[in-house]
Amino acid sequence: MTKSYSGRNFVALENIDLDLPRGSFASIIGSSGCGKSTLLKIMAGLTPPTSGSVMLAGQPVMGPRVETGMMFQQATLFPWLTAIENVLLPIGIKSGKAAAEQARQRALDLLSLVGLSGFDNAYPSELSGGMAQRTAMCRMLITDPEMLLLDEPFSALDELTRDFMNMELQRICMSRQATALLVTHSISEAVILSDTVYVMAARPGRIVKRLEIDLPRPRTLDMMTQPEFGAYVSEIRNHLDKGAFL
Amino acid sequence: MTKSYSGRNFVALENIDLDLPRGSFASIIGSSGCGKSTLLKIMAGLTPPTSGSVMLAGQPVMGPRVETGMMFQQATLFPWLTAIENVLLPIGIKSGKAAAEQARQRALDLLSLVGLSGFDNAYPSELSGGMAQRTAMCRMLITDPEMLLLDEPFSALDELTRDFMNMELQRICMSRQATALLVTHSISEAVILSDTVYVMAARPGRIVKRLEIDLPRPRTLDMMTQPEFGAYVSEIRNHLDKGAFL
Amino acid sequence: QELKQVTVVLPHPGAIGHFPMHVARCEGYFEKQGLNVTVQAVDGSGQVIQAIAAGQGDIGNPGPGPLLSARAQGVDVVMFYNHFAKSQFGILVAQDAPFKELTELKGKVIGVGTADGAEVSFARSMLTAAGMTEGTDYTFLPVGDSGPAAVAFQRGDISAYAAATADAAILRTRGMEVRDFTPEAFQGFFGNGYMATRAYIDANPDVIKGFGRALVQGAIFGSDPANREKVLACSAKANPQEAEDRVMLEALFDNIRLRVQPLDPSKGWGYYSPEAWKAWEDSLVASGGLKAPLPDLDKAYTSEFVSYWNEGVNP
Amino acid sequence: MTIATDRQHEFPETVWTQRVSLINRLPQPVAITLLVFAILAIWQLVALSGTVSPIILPSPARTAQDIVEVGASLFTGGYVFGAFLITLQEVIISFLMATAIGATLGMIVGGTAFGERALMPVIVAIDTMPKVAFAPLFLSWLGFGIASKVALATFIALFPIIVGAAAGLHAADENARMLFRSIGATPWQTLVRLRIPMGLPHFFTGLKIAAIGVVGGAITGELVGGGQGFGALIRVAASQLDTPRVFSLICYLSVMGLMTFGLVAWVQRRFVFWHRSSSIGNG
Amino acid sequence: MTIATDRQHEFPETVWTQRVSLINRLPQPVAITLLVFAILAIWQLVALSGTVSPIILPSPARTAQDIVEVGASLFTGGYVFGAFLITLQEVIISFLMATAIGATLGMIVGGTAFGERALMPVIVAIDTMPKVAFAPLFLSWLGFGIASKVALATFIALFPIIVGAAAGLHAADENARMLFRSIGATPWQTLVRLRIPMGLPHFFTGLKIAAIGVVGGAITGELVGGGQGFGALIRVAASQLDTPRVFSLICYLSVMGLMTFGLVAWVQRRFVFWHRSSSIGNG
Ligand SMILES: Nc1ncnc2c1ncn2[C@@H]1O[C@H](COP(=O)(O)OP(=O)(O)OP(=O)(O)O)[C@@H](O)[C@H]1O
Ligand SMILES: Nc1ncnc2c1ncn2[C@@H]1O[C@H](COP(=O)(O)OP(=O)(O)OP(=O)(O)O)[C@@H](O)[C@H]1O
Ligand SMILES: [Mg+2]
Ligand SMILES: [Mg+2]
Repeated sequence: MTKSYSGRNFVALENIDLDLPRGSFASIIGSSGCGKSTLLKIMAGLTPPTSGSVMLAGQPVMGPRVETGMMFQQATLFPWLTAIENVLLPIGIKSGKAAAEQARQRALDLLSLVGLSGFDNAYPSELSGGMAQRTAMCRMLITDPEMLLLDEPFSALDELTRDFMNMELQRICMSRQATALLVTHSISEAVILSDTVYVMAARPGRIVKRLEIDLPRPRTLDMMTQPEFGAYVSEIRNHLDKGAFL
Repeated sequence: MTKSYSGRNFVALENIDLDLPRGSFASIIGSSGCGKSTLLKIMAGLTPPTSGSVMLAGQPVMGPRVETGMMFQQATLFPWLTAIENVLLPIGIKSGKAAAEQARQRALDLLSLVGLSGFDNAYPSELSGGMAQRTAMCRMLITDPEMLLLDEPFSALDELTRDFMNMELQRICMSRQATALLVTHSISEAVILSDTVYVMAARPGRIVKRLEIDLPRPRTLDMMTQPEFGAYVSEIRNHLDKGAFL
Repeated sequence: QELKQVTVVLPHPGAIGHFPMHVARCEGYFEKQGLNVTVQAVDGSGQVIQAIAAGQGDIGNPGPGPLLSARAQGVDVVMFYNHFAKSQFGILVAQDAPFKELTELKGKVIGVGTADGAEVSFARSMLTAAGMTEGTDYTFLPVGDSGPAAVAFQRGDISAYAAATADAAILRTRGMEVRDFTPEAFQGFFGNGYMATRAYIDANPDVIKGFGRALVQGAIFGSDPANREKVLACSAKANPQEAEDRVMLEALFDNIRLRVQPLDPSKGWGYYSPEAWKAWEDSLVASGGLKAPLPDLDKAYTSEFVSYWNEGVNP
Repeated sequence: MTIATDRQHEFPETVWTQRVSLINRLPQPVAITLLVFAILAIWQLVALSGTVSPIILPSPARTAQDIVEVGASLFTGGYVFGAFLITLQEVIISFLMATAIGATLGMIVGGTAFGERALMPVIVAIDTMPKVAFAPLFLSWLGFGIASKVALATFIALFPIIVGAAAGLHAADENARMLFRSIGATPWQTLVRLRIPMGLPHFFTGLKIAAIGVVGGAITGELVGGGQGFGALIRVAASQLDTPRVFSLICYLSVMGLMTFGLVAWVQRRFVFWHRSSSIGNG
Repeated sequence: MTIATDRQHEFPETVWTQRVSLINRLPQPVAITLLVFAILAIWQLVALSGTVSPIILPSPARTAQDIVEVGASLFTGGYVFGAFLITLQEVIISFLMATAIGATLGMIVGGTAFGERALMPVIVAIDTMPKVAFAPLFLSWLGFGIASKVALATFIALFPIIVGAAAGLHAADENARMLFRSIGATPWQTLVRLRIPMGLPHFFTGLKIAAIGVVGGAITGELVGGGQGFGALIRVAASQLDTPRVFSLICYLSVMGLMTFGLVAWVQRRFVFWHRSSSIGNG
């Protein structure tokens, strides 16, 4: 699959080929600007690839699909909706107002899960950067998507919150047999969460390394201190593209 | 100094008291939503404190000051300007068009320093999240501010780029004797860069720990493997607010 | 000899309605009097008077009603040449309508241009003279110009239309058969005439003299059927668009030619009779167009130049 | 550099945020009154200078006197009151109709390629036409009652609403659109729940212009198509060169316009509360 | 799930992005032509039905014939050409003046508390007044030349521009304002380099409405204030109940309006290229 942006004549993505078995967790890691967000948007069916195709459950993806939940790099909350209304938006869109009303309690639970209880009636302008990001996370989770596409979902969170959220994400994916694809800049986050880590390089955006993480499920934070974990981390670090600066 | 947001009746910041000697580098670390961005905005003179005052060089800060450069949590690039025009904006504002034209080469140098050579004529809509963030960084640096206020400046960058940018930031601050205050979620970033690390806790936002980092300058990335470094990191981690989730 | 500039302000851009003046322009009568006349058109008599009062024009051509209103407000403007010496107004009914007498309009709705136009006072006077009172015996419905009036006829909203006689010609030419229903006795309700401020008249008596004389010459020239083509050509020169529809132009001309004829030819062209002015004032006061009779009605008009104008040009 | 809890040096917020010029600190009623007085003073000066005839521009004093007279008739239920009611009724109905039709057409124009590329040029072409020319058409279809005036006023007020609504539908940015697509929103839902709320500031710009246009439209309708409202009163006064009356009637019309405009502005403040204070995706 | 470089299954972009309805895929000229034909067909039907007298609504055929006649005079430099030039001149001058004055007033209204709280209500009050009532004033000050028509047309077109400009100045969000404050921008610089560019989409909404208003304004000026332009031609034709001529003159006016509108839309596309495609701070 290839993607180029007309106008700026360079190839954003070239010959990307990746494969996500149902229920698996994959991560993409790569330098800034290498095309991760573009790849995610293509997989979500939000942008057409210039050539090639995306297959989901044997069907080509020709547009957004309901089973897919996507979390964008920007929180993209709507200023006229409170936090909880933002979270309930996808339910309202998919199943109407009554369903959204019924899901209210679930939304409140999700908000308190991410540490935002008490902020359900705050407007986006009253939320901090990390709080907005967590709200966007709840908005994606509320529909129980089978397939999660996450674009740097925890970039604005502190380490502890992030660790906690990582574990929650794993729990959610495992309990629902959901497939997940995570874009992250944190190598340890990628390793602790994933079955497979893809390392991308830039210009043109391409996959330079595919690494299977053979750690038992469920993963725990303690595993980070294990030597295998360190080995994976340094292997990935070695494959990361240093060209841009050094 | 205290800050409360009317409307939502809680205290965002309470009794904050911090002291930045000229030429020093301080970091603030704290859980998401604890009030770091609010504090930075107050220090930049962009929002008035509810009570108390900010003194800079013996003078109370009553509004934005030219010597202060601030980098916001959001990139806030202007869509009608290309990357380089965005970078040159502060020069144009302060010293007019001609000065901006003269600073063009410096802007190009800064852009290539952050790995964006070739993107100077790209519009913000054509930049990735991390690229936008780096452009915003260049925009702050172009005016050689004496005082840098940085709100999670590297959150969208991969580890390697981030490490590189950290070292560049240190070099810039040292060569200019600039004072810097960095908000970050990366404990190791805080330790490697700072003379002092402040740990904040939430509700109300307050400083719970002030830690001097006694590592020699200039810092190098190798220092991260030293035992003192690890000790600082774990000390800070211990002071981080776990209340929100656990 | 340098020509004296005179700006004439008309209430409507049409040319044929002022054919004596246009004839005088294209036959060079004004030049002979030492005048160079330019014509401007505004929207209605009120604006004509406003333009004259503002000094944007020298001579205007409003209706008598607005002129008296202006005088009531202390603006010293004077009508000096009776252009439409015969009534411009009439009551029109459909050609095939059964009405023969005014009294047959009892219980009917009569369309008027505006709630207060000159034709309203005129129609009211006629109907009052026929022994009918507004409200009980008939009602007025303001319908606007002749276009909406045609609509109102077709919709059956009105049975008669009080309007300028030119409207009858226009409606007829456009295939809407109407007939004029106005008793002869009301022809004395003269229409628009030439006016200027008292100050202008006093300062420029020669202009008034020359202007009126050229008008009389133009009017006489125009009343001669032999000059018909020339008159129409003069009018077309002043407003080519109006003349594009030849049938319409002729119909209008035939109507207007009659209206500019003096009611009493022995008094000369342009003459104002005090009785006719009194009748106008009474009618305006009765209709509310004037709050009270004017203390100096005789200052609203003058016939002082009539004899000079008509000297030696007798038909 | 120090940041200290320094209670001796409390700076009141007004001093802090910005030095507000004196004129900006005047309370609204005072500022308006001052401005209106300034205008009245200039007006009086012009009127006194004698350069303008009183049948063109009456003095403020003379106008004020007439305003009292008209007010007397208005508030005691005289004929002015009747005319006022008729015009008010026309204004309200026309505004509601223009809003409904304009929003619909605006959505077609802003929301579909067909609307934007084919309908819009046609709407622009129609709107350029002097609407007064359509008055006879409305009269012949709708008669001489208020319906024909409402039609004309609606017609006149329509265009700003269409343009505002259409522009508003383009206000949503790419990220927000993508988000809606990703949650499987139908084009209709994207319209109703993203593009319309996002476009409200633009829509209200159009509505505000229309709120004024509709008053002018109703008056125009009465001027050209007969009728019993304020337009007829103005026309009578104008033809009698009763300029003070024209001006005083116009003053009352202004009040009507101010009220519709104020209403729209108030609704906007309530419904577009987030505008200016924040934008999408900011924490 | 697979993502593969699967050259057999290339999906052309049009199929992919969205299923576009047939009507949306018509090329613009075809779509406009179809729409215009539909309107003409309805018009012809109404005209044939006999419910409306030809004095009120001429048939399209009759109008077309007149359009040809008028066109002949227009393109051979006849009196229609002269009138066209005059009106065009008025439209251009008025539009430029309205833009300049409207932008200035809009900035005062949107940019200062005084403007917003005191000036705006006064402007609204003035704008509610039937502008035709001011025609005699302009006439008495500026005479019968084009100046008085330009004044009226400018006056009429002013308000949408003011509202658009004022609304635009509120479009910049808090983050962008803070950034400007942090780089030490003066209020003036913030205005020129942030609030104005941010407000351009709103400003253009106002300009588009004004581009149309100015044509109507010039015609109104000619109708009420004399003059030699299209307005006078329309008035003569209307008074002769020469409705086909009225309609054909109006059609030419439409072309003028379409041109000014199109020009504004073109300028907008060039200068506000970022609108819709992106918003502040998005990567
Ligand atoms: N404009 C505002 N109105 C009301 N409350 C606000 C406003 N801005 C921020 N807050 C509140 O103030 C608190 C601190 O916000 P702030 O943005 O300073 O957090 P932060 O420490 O920067 O968090 P993060 O790491 O997530 O960016 C939050 O609880 C937030 O809800
Ligand atoms: N709309 C667009 N038009 C043109 N080029 C674009 C567009 N969007 C992205 N690009 C380019 O495509 C490349 C990949 O962008 P993308 O956003 O996918 O990067 P990324 O890997 O997500 O980076 P980051 O980690 O910084 O978010 C970049 O070089 C960017 O400049
Ligand atoms: Mg990205
Ligand atoms: Mg923050």
